[in-house]
Amino acid sequence: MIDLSVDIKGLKLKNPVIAASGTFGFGREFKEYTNLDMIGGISVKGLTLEERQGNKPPRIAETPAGILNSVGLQNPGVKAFVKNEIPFLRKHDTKIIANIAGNTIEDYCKMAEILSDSDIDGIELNVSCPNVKKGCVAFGNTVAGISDITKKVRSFCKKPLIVKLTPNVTDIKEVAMAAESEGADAISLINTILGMAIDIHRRKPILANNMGGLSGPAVKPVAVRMVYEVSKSVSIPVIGMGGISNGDDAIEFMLAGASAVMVGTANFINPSACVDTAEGIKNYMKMHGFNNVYDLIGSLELN
Amino acid sequence: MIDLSVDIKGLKLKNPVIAASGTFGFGREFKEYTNLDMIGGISVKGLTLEERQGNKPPRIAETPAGILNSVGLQNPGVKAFVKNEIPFLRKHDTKIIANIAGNTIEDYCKMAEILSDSDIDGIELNVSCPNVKKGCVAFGNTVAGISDITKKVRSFCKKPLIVKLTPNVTDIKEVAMAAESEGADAISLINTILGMAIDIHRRKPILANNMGGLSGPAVKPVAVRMVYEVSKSVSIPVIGMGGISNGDDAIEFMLAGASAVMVGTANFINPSACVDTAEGIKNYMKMHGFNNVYDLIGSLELN
Amino acid sequence: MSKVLKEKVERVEKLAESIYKMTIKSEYITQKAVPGQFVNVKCSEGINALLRRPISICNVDVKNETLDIVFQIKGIGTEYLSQKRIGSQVDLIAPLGKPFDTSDNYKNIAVVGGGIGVFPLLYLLNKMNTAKKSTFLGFRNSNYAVLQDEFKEASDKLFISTDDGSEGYKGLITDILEKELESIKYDIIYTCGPTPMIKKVVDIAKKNNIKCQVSLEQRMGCGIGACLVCACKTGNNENWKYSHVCKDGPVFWSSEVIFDD
Amino acid sequence: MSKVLKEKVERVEKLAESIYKMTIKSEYITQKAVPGQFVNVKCSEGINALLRRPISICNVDVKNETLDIVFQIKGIGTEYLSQKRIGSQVDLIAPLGKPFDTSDNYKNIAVVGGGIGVFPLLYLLNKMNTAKKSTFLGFRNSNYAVLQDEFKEASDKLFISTDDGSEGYKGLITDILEKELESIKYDIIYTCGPTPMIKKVVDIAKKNNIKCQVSLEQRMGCGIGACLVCACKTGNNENWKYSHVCKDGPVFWSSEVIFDD
Ligand SMILES: Cc1cc2nc3c(=O)[nH]c(=O)nc-3n(C[C@H](O)[C@H](O)[C@H](O)COP(=O)(O)OP(=O)(O)OC[C@H]3O[C@@H](n4cnc5c(N)ncnc54)[C@H](O)[C@@H]3O)c2cc1C
Ligand SMILES: Cc1cc2nc3c(=O)[nH]c(=O)nc-3n(C[C@H](O)[C@H](O)[C@H](O)COP(=O)(O)OP(=O)(O)OC[C@H]3O[C@@H](n4cnc5c(N)ncnc54)[C@H](O)[C@@H]3O)c2cc1C
Ligand SMILES: Cc1cc2nc3c(=O)[nH]c(=O)nc-3n(C[C@H](O)[C@H](O)[C@H](O)COP(=O)(O)O)c2cc1C
Ligand SMILES: Cc1cc2nc3c(=O)[nH]c(=O)nc-3n(C[C@H](O)[C@H](O)[C@H](O)COP(=O)(O)O)c2cc1C
Ligand code: FES
Ligand code: FES
Repeated sequence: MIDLSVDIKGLKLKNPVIAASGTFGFGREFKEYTNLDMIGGISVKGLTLEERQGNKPPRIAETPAGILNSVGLQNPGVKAFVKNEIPFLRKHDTKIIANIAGNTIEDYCKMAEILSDSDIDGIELNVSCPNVKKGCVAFGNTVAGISDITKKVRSFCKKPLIVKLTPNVTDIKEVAMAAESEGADAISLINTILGMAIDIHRRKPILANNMGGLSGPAVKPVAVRMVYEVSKSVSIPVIGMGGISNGDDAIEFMLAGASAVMVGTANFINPSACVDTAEGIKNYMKMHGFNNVYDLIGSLELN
Repeated sequence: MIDLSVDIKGLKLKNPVIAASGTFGFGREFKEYTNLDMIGGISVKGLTLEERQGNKPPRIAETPAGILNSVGLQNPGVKAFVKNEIPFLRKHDTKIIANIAGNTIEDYCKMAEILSDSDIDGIELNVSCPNVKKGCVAFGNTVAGISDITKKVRSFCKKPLIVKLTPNVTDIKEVAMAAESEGADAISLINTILGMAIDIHRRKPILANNMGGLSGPAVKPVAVRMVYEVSKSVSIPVIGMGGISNGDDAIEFMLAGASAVMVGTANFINPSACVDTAEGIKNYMKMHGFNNVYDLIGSLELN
Repeated sequence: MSKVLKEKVERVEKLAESIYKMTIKSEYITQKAVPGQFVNVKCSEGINALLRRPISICNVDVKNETLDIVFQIKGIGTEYLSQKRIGSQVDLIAPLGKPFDTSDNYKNIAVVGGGIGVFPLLYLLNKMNTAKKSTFLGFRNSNYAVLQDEFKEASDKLFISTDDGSEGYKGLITDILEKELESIKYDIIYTCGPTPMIKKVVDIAKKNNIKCQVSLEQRMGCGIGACLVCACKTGNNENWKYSHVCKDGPVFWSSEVIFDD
Repeated sequence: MSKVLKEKVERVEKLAESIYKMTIKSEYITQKAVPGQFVNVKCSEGINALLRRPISICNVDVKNETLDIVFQIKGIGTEYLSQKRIGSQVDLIAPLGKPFDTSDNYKNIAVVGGGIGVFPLLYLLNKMNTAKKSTFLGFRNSNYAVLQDEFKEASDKLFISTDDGSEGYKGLITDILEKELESIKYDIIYTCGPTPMIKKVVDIAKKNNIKCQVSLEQRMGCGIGACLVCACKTGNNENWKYSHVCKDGPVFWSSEVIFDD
C-alpha cells in the first residue's frame, strides 16, 4: 500500500496535491470535469474582507509556456464565502484552505478571526499579490513586512497558518525564515512573477492593468530553485508550486523539499490536472519502490 | 529609407541588434551560418582576467520554453581575447563589446584598463553571473555593490560602459539608478534568472552545478517588465534582452524603452536569429510607417 | 453539462485567405449544444499555444453527428488549429456558455454580424425555424465574406456590406439595419462582432425599443467560470459588477451589459 | 562546412519498441558527411522541445542522396521526432563534429558499441571498406538489438550480447572483446556507448596497446562550439582543460580524454 497522506502541521491531506488559489474558483466550477474527492485540498480564490470586483479586462495574456494574469482579487468577500461556499466544499472529501488578502494588516487579522470560527482547514496568507495597487504586495517583499504581518495574523488565527511568498525578492530564504520565526505553520511558494506583455500592433500592454503575474510551465525552474532554497532554510513544511502540470513536475518539487504541491495554471488546460498529478505521484512511487511519501520529500541529492 | 542606427552613448550601432554574451562565442563560430556584417554588435563570451575552465558538465538543461545554463565563464582570459579574437572580429562590420566578469573589483578594473587600450567598442560589466561561486553575483544584487563597482570601473574605463543587471532582485529600478549615478553609459538587462531542474529518476539536479541561469522565451515577460521599469527610471540608454527570438519580440522591448536589444538563446536554435531579428524590426517599421528607430523606442502607451 | 472531449477531425477546409472551417465528429456536442455556445479547444500539443482557444459553434449536423467551427488565423493558436490533419484528434471542452434565447415567440428576427462574429449566427439562424429571418453581415472586404450560400439558405433576407464595397453594400452594416427598420419591426435583434458594431446595434435596438441579445468576446483562461479573467461589466452605472463571458455569457441581453471598459 | 538545412523526411520506420529509423533526403549532407558526425535537429515546431537534439548519422546512401538516423525515444524531443510525417520537412544543422579516423592503414579493426551508441558505428563500418572488421554490440535485451542484418552485412565478424541473454551472449560485450583479443590484435578500436562501457573499452585498448577512438555524448546548446556547455575533460591530470563535444568531438582519441567528471 502506497501512503500518499501528508500532515502539514495539522492540515492533514490524503494526498499532497492542492488546487492553487485563484485557479480553481471555489471548487464547484470543476465538479463537472473532475473528482473533487480525489484532491488533497483546495485553496480557494483569494478572499478579501469585502466583496471586490477586481481589475478591468483583459486580465490575461498568454506568453511562451506561461500566462500573465491581473484578476485583481475579484471575490465575493469573506462572509459570503463562509455562507455560500463552505457548505458545498464541505460535502467533498477534500481540505478547505482559505486564501486571504487585505489592504491593511487589520483586514488580514479580521479575516483570520472570522475564518478561524468557520469550518475550514487552513488559512493561506497571500502577502504577495502583484495585481492590486495598494496593500498586500508591500508586506511580502521585505523581512520586516513579512514578520509584522505573520506575527499579527498569528495571534488571531486558530487554524494551520500558511504564508505564501512572492518570488519577486532578492533573497527568498530570509523572507521564509522571517515567516517561520513569527509563527507560520507552513510556507507556500511561489506566487506569480511580475511580468508584462505588449501588443506590438496597438503599442499598448495586453493587460488593461499593464502588468500582471506570470505563472505556468515557464516559471517551473525558478519555483523549484526557490522551493529548494526555502526548504533548506526552514524546518516547517513547504508547499511548492509554479508550473506543475503532472506527477513528474510535482516530484521535482517534492524531491526539492516540498511536503505538498499546488497545481494552478494547468487546471485551465486540463481540468483534471490535480487528480492526474496525484495519480502521477503515486505511479512514480510505485515505479521507484516508495511506500511512504515522506521518504520522497527532500530526498534530492546534490551533485 | 528606414534608419535603424542607434547611438548608445558613443557606441554606434548600425542596427539595434546585438548578439548576447555567452551565446555567440567570439563570433567566428557563427560565420558559417550567418552574415556577421548584418549584426549591430557582438557581446563576446564573458571574459575573466585569467583563463577559466568553467564548471563541470552537464552545463545545460532544457526547461519549458527555456534553458538553464551553468557554463561558469569558461574563457581564454582577457589577454588571449585581445590577441586572438579582436583581429578576427575587427574584419567584420559589427561592433565589439567585451563582456567582463571578475572575482574582485580589482579584477574588473584591470580588465577595463586592458580593454580600454584595445580595439573594442564597448565594455559590458557582468556583475550578475549566477554560475560562479564567489565573485560577481555579490556585486549585482545590492545598490551598494553596484554603486561601488560601477564607480571604480568607471575610472579605468575609456570605452562606453554598459552595466548588465541581474533580474534576481526585489527592485530592479534602484539598482539601475545606482549604476547610472555612478557613471554607467548604458544599462543592459536581463541576465539569467536563477533556477533549478531535477532529474527525477536519478533524484539529482540535471546540472552538475545544481543550479543555473534561466534564459529563452520563458523569461520574456519578466524581462519586458524590467526593461520597462528601468527605462522609466534612468535617462541613459537601456539594452533589453531575455527571450528574444525574432523582430516581434524585439519590438516589445523597444516599445518598452530599449534603445537596442540582445539576442541570446535563440542563436542556438536559429544561428541567424540576430540577422532575422534586425530584419524583423525593419519590417515592422515599414508596416507601421516608422522611418527612424528612435520614434519607436519607448513609444508604449499604458492602458 | 460540458465535458473534456477528444474528438476526430473530419474535414478542414480553407474558406478564404486565413479563414478555415473545421468539421468535427462528436456525438456528445451535437446532442448537447445550442446556438451561441462555444468550444474551448487545445490548438496544439504541449506548450505551444498553451491555453485553449474559444471558438463558437457555427453549425451542427445532428444526423451525421458533426459540428463545424469556422475561425480566422489571428495568432499561433488558430495557426496550429488550421494545420490539424484530417483523422487526427482534437481536444476540446464543450459545449460551453449561455446560449441565445431562441424562443418560438420571436416571429420576426434580425441577426447582425461582423467579421468573425458572423459564425455563431449561422447556427442560430438554422435553429430558428419558425421565424422570419433578416440577416445583416458586415465584412472588411469580399475576401472575408465567407459562408454566403449557407447564410442565404438560412435566412429569408440577407444583406451584406463591406468597408470597401468589394461585396454587397459599401459601408456599415448597421446603416442597412437602420434603413430596414424604417419599414419593419423585429421582435428581437441578435448581434455578434466587433465592439463598435455591437454598441451601434444596441443603440439602434434601444431607440427602436426592440429586444437585443449580444454575444461578447474576451480573453479567457479556463473557459468554465473559475479563473475570473474574462470579465465584462454588467448591471447599471450605479450598481455594476464584473460578470464573466465564459459562464454568464457569451450571450447577454443588451440591457445587462455596460460597454465602458 | 555545415549548414542549416530544411530537408524532406522520406521514411520513418519503427525498428523496435521506442526505436525509430528516419530516412532523410539531403544532397548536401550525403556529399559532405563522414562517419562519426552528427546532425542537430529541431524535433518540433515552436517552443515544444526548444533546443535542437544531436543525433548521429547512422548511414548514408550517396546514390539516392539519403541518410538514415536512428534514435531511441528518451524524452519529448525524440518523441516529437518519431511523429514526423513522411513528406514533411525537418530542420537540421549538419553535418557537425569531428569524425572517426578512417585511414586505410587500419587493416584490422574492432568496433564496440552499446545501446544507442551503436548507430554511428554502422556508418563507420560501411566506410571502412578495405579493413577486416570485428563488431561487438551490447544491448540491454533483445528488444533493443536492432539493425542486426545491417551490422552483419557491414562486418566480417559480429558479436552480440545482452544483459539478460535474450539475444546473443549473456553479459558484457567487453568480456567478448577481451576474449577475442586473446587471439587477435586489432590496429584500432572504435567505441561509442554508455560511459562505463567506453571506460572499459579504453582500459582494454590501453592494456593491449591498441589505438582507440571514442565517441562521446554530452548535453548540448548550440552544437557549433559557441555556447561551451558540452564540456568534456581532455589532456592529462596535471594539465587538463574542458574541450567541447560538439566541435572538438564527438570523436576523440581515448588518450586525450579524462573520464573523471
Ligand atoms: C466566446 C468566443 C467565441 C469566439 N468564436 C470565434 C469564432 O467562431 N471564430 C473565430 O475565428 N474566432 C472566434 N473567437 C475569437 C478567438 O477566440 C480568437 O481569435 C483566438 O483565441 C485567437 O487565438 P490565436 O492563438 O490565434 O491568437 P493569439 O493572439 O496568439 O492569442 C493569444 C491569446 O489571446 C487570446 N485571444 C486573442 N484574441 C482573442 C479574442 N478576440 N477573443 C478571445 N481571446 C482572444 C487567445 O485565446 C490566446 O489566449 C471567439 C472568442 C470568444 C471569446
Ligand atoms: C553527438 C551525439 C550523438 C547522438 N546520437 C544519437 C543517436 O544516433 N541515436 C540516439 O537515439 N541518440 C543519440 N544521442 C543522444 C540523443 O541526443 C538524446 O537521446 C536526445 O537528445 C534526447 O532528447 P529528448 O528530448 O528525447 O530527451 P529529454 O530528456 O527530454 O531531453 C532534454 C534535453 O537533454 C538533452 N539530452 C538528454 N539526453 C541526452 C544525451 N544522452 N545526450 C545528449 N543530450 C541529451 C536533450 O538534447 C535536450 O536538450 C546522441 C547524442 C550526442 C551528443
Ligand atoms: C488567474 C490566476 C489567479 C490567481 N489568483 C490568486 C489568488 O487569488 N491568491 C493567490 O494567493 N494566488 C493566486 N494566483 C497564483 C497561483 O495560486 C499560483 O501561485 C501561481 O499561479 C503559480 O502556480 P502555477 O504556475 O501552477 O499556476 C493566481 C494565479 C492565476 C493564474
Ligand atoms: C549558455 C549561456 C552563456 C551565457 N554566458 C554569459 C556570459 O558569459 N556573460 C553574460 O553577461 N551573460 C551570459 N549569458 C546571459 C545572456 O547574455 C543573456 O543575458 C540571457 O541569456 C538572456 O537572454 P536570452 O533569453 O535571449 O538568452 C549566457 C547565457 C547563456 C544561455
Ligand atoms: S475564462 Fe476563466 S472565468 Fe471565464
Ligand atoms: S553545444 Fe554549444 S559548444 Fe557544444
